[in-house]
Amino acid sequence: MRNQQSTQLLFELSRPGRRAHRLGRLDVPTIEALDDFGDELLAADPPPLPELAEGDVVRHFVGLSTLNMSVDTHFYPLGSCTMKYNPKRNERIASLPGFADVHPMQDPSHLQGLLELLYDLQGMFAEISGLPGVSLQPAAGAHGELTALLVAAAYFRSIGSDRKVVLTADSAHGTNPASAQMAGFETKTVKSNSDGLVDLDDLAAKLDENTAVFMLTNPNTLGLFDRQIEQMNQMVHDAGALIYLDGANMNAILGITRPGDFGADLMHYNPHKTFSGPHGGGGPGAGPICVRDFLAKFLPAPIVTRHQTETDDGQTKWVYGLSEPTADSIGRVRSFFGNTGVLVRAYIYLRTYGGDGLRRVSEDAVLSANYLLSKVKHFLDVPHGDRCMHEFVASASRLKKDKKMSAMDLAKRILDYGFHAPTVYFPLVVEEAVMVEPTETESKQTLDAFAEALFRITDEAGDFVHDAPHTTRISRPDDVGAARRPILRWTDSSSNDAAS
Amino acid sequence: MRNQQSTQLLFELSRPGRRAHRLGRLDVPTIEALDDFGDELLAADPPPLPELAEGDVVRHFVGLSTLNMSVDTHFYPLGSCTMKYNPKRNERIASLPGFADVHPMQDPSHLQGLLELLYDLQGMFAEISGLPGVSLQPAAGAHGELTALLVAAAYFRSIGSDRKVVLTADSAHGTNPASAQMAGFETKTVKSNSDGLVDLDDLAAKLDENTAVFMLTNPNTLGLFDRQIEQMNQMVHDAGALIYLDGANMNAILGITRPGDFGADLMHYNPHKTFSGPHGGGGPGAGPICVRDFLAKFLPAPIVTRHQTETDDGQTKWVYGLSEPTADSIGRVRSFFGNTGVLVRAYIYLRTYGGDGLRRVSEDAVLSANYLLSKVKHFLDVPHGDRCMHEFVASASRLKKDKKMSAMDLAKRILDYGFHAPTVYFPLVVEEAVMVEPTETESKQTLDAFAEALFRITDEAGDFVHDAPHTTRISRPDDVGAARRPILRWTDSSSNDAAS
Amino acid sequence: MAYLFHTDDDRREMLQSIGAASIDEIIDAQVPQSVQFQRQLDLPPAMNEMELTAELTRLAARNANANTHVCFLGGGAYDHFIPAAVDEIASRGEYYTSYTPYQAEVSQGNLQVMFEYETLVTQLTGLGVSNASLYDGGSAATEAVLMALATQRGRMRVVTSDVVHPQYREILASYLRNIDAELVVIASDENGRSGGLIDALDDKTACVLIQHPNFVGGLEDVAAISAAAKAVGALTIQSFDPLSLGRLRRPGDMGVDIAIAEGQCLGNPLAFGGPYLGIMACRDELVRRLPGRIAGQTTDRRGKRCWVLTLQTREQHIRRDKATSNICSNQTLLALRATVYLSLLGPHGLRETTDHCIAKTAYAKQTIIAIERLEVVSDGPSLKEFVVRDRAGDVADLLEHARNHGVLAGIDLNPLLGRYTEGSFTGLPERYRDCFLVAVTEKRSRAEIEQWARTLSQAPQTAAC
Amino acid sequence: MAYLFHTDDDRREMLQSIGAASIDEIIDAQVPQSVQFQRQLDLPPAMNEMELTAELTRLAARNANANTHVCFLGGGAYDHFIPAAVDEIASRGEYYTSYTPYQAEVSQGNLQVMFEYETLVTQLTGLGVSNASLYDGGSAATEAVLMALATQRGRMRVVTSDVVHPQYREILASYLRNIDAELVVIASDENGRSGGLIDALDDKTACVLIQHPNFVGGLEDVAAISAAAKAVGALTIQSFDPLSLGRLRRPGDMGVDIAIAEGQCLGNPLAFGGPYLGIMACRDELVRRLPGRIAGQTTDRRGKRCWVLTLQTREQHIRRDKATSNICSNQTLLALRATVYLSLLGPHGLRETTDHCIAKTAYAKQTIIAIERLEVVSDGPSLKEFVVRDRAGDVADLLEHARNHGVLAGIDLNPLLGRYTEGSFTGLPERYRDCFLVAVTEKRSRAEIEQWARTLSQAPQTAAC
Ligand SMILES: Cc1ncc(COP(=O)(O)O)c(C=O)c1O
Ligand SMILES: Cc1ncc(COP(=O)(O)O)c(C=O)c1O
Repeated sequence: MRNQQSTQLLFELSRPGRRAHRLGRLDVPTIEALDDFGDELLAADPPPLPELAEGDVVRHFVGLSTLNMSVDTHFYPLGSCTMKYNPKRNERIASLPGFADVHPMQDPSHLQGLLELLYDLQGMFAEISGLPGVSLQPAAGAHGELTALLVAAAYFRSIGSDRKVVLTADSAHGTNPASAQMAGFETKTVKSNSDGLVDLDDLAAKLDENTAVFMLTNPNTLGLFDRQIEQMNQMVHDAGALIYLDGANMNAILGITRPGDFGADLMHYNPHKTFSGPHGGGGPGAGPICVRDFLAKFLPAPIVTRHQTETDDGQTKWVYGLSEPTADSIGRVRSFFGNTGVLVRAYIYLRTYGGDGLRRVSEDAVLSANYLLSKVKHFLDVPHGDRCMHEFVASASRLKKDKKMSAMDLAKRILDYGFHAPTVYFPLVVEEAVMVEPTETESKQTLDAFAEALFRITDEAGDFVHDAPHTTRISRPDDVGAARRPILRWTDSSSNDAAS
Repeated sequence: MRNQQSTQLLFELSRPGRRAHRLGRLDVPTIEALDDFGDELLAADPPPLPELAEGDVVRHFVGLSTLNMSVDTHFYPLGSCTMKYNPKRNERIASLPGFADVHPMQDPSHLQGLLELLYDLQGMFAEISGLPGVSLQPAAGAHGELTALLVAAAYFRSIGSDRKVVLTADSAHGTNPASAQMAGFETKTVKSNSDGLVDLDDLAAKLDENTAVFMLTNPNTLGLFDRQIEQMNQMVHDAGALIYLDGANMNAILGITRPGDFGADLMHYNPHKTFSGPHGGGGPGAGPICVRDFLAKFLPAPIVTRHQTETDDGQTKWVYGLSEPTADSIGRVRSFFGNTGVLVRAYIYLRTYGGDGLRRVSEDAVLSANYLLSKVKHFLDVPHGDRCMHEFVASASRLKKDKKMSAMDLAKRILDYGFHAPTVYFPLVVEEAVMVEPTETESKQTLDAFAEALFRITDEAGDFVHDAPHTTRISRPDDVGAARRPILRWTDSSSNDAAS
Repeated sequence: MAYLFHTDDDRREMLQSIGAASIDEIIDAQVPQSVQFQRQLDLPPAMNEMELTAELTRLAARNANANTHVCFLGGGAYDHFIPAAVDEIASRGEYYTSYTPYQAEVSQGNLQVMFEYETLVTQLTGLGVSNASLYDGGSAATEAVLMALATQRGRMRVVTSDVVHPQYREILASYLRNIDAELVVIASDENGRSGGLIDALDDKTACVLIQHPNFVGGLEDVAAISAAAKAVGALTIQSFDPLSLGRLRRPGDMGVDIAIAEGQCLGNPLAFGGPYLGIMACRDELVRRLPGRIAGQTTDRRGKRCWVLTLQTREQHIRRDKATSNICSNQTLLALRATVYLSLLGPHGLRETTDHCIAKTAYAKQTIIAIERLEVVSDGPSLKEFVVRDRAGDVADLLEHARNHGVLAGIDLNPLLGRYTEGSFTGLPERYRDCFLVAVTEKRSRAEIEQWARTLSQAPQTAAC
Repeated sequence: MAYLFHTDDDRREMLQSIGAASIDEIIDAQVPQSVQFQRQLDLPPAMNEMELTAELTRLAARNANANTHVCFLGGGAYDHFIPAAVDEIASRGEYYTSYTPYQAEVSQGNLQVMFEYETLVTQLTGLGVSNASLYDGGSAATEAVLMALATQRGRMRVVTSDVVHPQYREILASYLRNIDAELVVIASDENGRSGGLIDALDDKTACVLIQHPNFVGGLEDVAAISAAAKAVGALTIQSFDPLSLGRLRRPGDMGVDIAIAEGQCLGNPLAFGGPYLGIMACRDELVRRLPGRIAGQTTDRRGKRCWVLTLQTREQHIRRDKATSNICSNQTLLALRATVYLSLLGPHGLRETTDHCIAKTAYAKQTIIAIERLEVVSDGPSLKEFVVRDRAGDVADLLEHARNHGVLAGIDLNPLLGRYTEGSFTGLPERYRDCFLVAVTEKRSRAEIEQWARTLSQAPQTAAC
């Protein structure tokens, strides 16, 4: 029943002269403005965009959407990504004109509602992290990492130090070393021990007077809370370095423990994960950062501020504003204020749960992960014990040896059962890693069905699974070919091999 | 890749204690209001509705939606239903609070924008039909038929006539005789001739002093404009009866010919068809009616009115209001004003095209139907010639004889090709009828692909087609069983045979 | 042009395939010149999306509404809260741009929703079977009466009361005018209750139509009325408020045979009166006379559970003039919204909603006790509606004052007094002169209720008390 | 509670399966007591959807916006019209609740859209390859510079001009501070053009970064600058306005190597600065240094055409500290919106849009010619932005007056004068003292432009001319 035309490209649907959006007649007197431009500025023809009717466009994109799995349609236990339910009220409220149609250069005097919201959000982020300095500017987690590292660099510069090394864990996300490099640091990797935690000996060996920042993910990407946290805290700070917390896994610890309390000096949140901002098919996210007091002056501007004034009738009220960069500020990391739309959604989410509720989010996320772990461990190895925080990492390496069934095969086959796949081959410290994060917004029925499906797959014939998925429109695309002979845009000729 | 849980019923997903919407704490002082009610009024428990989380609900209904074909996803040439593109601007604009959040009992003084719109819409409907009296009240086409027949009855009563018979065509939609019966009339059927038009001899035979109304569909349900219109007009009016036009096929004749000009005394529109109001999975529609001047006083109230006043600064302006029922009015046919939301969409549609554009709508609709007819006639019989208006009716009866391939089989098999089926077995005057209405909002590419698919099916093996569809989740449900042992609601036991 | 697809090249190629020189040639061959329209339709000129959006935004801005004003209007349509998930689901193209599930295989989404909707309605009402929707509450009331007349052949009397929604009675009068039936409207008692209609029942009575809570907010003794109706062999039809059922007994549990309701309150926008949702449920035995579509469960050729439209021999497309009703297009999208809404509420959310209506209504009554000009007419408890008398006899001015201060304070009952339609009494009794009807939903905050009371108390008085 | 699923029964059963007595037991086993948080988070109390909607509607109502006010603000973010189809498509859950297409088989929708987006960007820019999006225009400019530095090893100078967007330069300065590179900001000429930077080019120059049309609305001689850059072996980076390309020549056709843009104007809401869309395209040869995700075409195991993420060895999850950028989550949903928007416009809609901007901007300039207090600073033609000087030297008051009369009349340039970031000039030249920047999009009606002029002309003057 699939509409066959829906996988044609826009360019293939195009027909010269077909139109959708039009403006037509101008309502201002025509001034011969174009004449002033001079030929060297002007193109003879507009760009060769496709020509379509509105009905073409709508059917095309609606049709394409149905080729995606998504949280709204499927269980999506993609480890490290916290694919929780995206509340519909967030979408409705964030699209009110008073939020969605505000120009970034408007004057604060006429933005008091939005600025109050953002000010309060800064406060909530500080409270949840235990770190008082907040910048809402970064556009995603990785951008938050970079921003925080620029802050750390500015700090060390301010105290006359030229520490140049950032330590990252071998289980860390790729953005950690990449951000460090972009911020001008050298990176060194700290190993994990057999428990999946930071190898303290290795950490000790690599910490020295050149170490600027130790980037820690806690709970780490294995879903384990590093119980050596106090020792690490001591070691790193004794070495004069700072601790950065990659907050991608905050969904495990809301109200249970705070980064600022366990030693982090800087951190980022991923509101698109923890605070239910939708993932948008790859983004947008946001990457607000929190830092200790002494680092706050290095944050990028603007920050939302407030002061009290007296109204005409003698009452006091708060007036909200935007700060100018301080002399110490690192400057900007992006244009305008930040990913406001994502932040408004985070605010709505936080107001929906309140402080008590937020802890229950983490409790249920941890409960669901442990429950799934308790089922999965009966048929898949879980190398790091049978307790976890909000996610766990199983390994398909025995399955691979016994039945030639890899983590990739498992991932592809589970799609046939109507579930999105877990993250596979990450973190790198586990062979044939299968990283499962159920989140707190899935039912026990769903978790049971997923475990059951995984179990059944481990019982299926290796060859059959190796050819999976069997129920999707396409199966096992040729990645190697794609990279070797890249076709990165449509041209008349690229469409000739359109065998769909 | 289908989510298996999505076809479970809400009731099967339910889990005691699970919650979505909550209100929680009251913000008014608790008055022991419940105590006053008395036990005989109160139920011990609330109704046994299912208990679900918000995430359950969203995934359930999003998942179910993907089991539907729709205009947004598929070519939908369902004859007689005018499944044209539903403009997205209609949806956006109609949901502005100034339209969507207006209470029906509000005072006209604070509704001048909406009333202006509705007044202008009355005028546009009058202009398009050539009939000046307009009521926007009826909720759908059938409701419009009924309302107009009540108007006709009131008219005849007012002139002391007790004509009791309504004539309907044998090719007419089922709502025509059903409406006549509901309005208290007897019905008689007028035959079609071999050209698919009204058999004038039969009409003459059935017209008499007892005939109140002749209900005509023109273009008729075969997609043919009845070129005998002037004779019929003469005959019916000479007999002292009125002509009712079933306006379901107005998409063929906008700006080309007007019902009021070719003899109709009363008619309804189906704005959900002709004027792009979406069909909503079965509704809502609207059924505004237009009548000749002398019938206007019988229309239901309220009608939107206007009068001129002078403003403080000496300018004149229009003030809009709602009429009280006249003494002659038939009263109401529904509560409140009408299906305003649908009417607002029709207004937007009409403003989008303007008078010139509307004629082009019909021209393209007629062109597309004739084009498809020119292709289809090569492999399917089209009993009524090779010209049509906005739709045509082919017959699968030869195919049925030759290959045991019925209209139903064709319809089921075309689903596999990614197209919605045409209307089948209607109108009743064509054996194995296949009624195709492409509308003006489909591309030539789509029409070609559809014709090609139909052609291929006629070449396929009969048995294979008889088992179609093959690519849908379910195929050929047991209609007979459903009617014989009706299961009309879920109960614990009805779900036991849930073999999905 | 707007949504058209064909380019001039397309048109040329298509005409060629057809074998016609022009589109006019095709039309001329069918539509006699004599009836062809000779000028261009006189409509406002075409407008692009940008201009039209601006223009309609301007028109929309001129309408007071439940967003710009605090809304205390009811009378059959209510400003209840609509969760965002309802809008999001109902705005999916697969729902709103599809049509009646004529091809079950590609309509299982709509069909399953219809089946779920029907089940929810039976759970709400305590009756055995529901249809898939009718146009609205008002026409559903009439359809119920027609259904009762059809099942009770030989009985012609329809008994109702003067505190049943005036518009519902107007519709009934319009429809019944042309068929053999007698509409009897009995007077309610001074407390706005309809117990008196028991005395009007006889063996010619086909049915009684009552509303509970009724138009003026009164609570009827439904069980007693239905028992009396049953005793004379008549059917009982109740118009109910779906959101009252978090607390009130269900129609089916009180002996009602056919229950109808306006389903707007279940997640549907006010939209100046429509599209709304006609809910109808009945006892199992009456199903063959039920109007409208019904979805039922069955199995497909491989034995899979699935859903189809069923019992279609009741319907116009099969039975034509013998059908139970003429309805074809119905209100499916609104029924979808109601289904989503009820799924979100569940039993506990429904109970909370009813309770909040009750509590806030009680509070609203209390806030005006001290206002000398006003008097709460309704005695006894209220679900969410009650009547207030303006002792100054100046309801229109009072409400106008409120409107100008951001409050839609109530519905003026004066215009509804003493009306007749086609010979039947379709008005309200004289008792409600100088009164207005107030509705307080769960959505009204304490501050809004107090604003309402304050605004009413501050209205200038033109006439004397 | 809110979105949680587990009932107490669920929790009990799950704990049993786990073999733990309580959730605390599970947590205590992992998180040392000493770092556990001992109190409840001090956040505002939980609110239900109804209350929250009311509360946030209140906050939203306190913000002037392009709906309540007529908006003439630009400076990199513009109030262009967004067709309804864009919103409808982007609000489908399958798009906005999915994530990066790690599993290509269940992400073909997103992947095909990415491929289409990339193709549209190459069609717009005349360059060979586009990535799938970056955060925004500002950070994209810096990424382009980093990319140029990486491909031009040994060259450390980055040359730009003082009429490139001040914020873009601020970002550049922040990023470059910690790496070996020198940022040279040359002064524009009195007409606000950057031809002078040609003289600053040398064989240490890695790239030039220009903006055309530039921040003050000036039109640069891109071809001359890129030719000069090429002559010394430097790359040319142009920040362009996508909606200028209905008329202006494409970057790729003027010798530009890397083109970046803020894609907000392509169907994305203003949203107080984000989320926005960083567009980046480059010549084919530079693709291996391109930051961000790229979708490419391939075939599946049955030979069907399909799409995958490709050239991933550029990226952080493969290359870690050797990656071309650290970007992971990007702006896919905004790229989707841009794709839909451009599909709706097509070449002719794009040309119309540019032409309407040009014509309305010219008209706006004309409407203030007669206002003595004001002077149009920008000479020559304007695309959609120009600078106005307030001869009264009171820009802040003038704009405040307009704001209070429903018009967002322009951006005050005074605060942007003479700023430095990390030692680099990131401000505007002194020439723009007492000036404001005005943007006129196709969405501004004649009446609105006249309202703008009228409002400016009626502002009370505090200081003397
Ligand atoms: C552990 C970890 N760190 C950092 C990131 C980067 O966050 P973002 O994608 O928001 O840039 C991710 C996201 O995938 C992550 O999982
Ligand atoms: C010819 C014809 N007449 C009348 C109707 C009834 O219209 P509605 O479904 O709006 O009641 C239809 C609709 O299907 C129709 O096709």
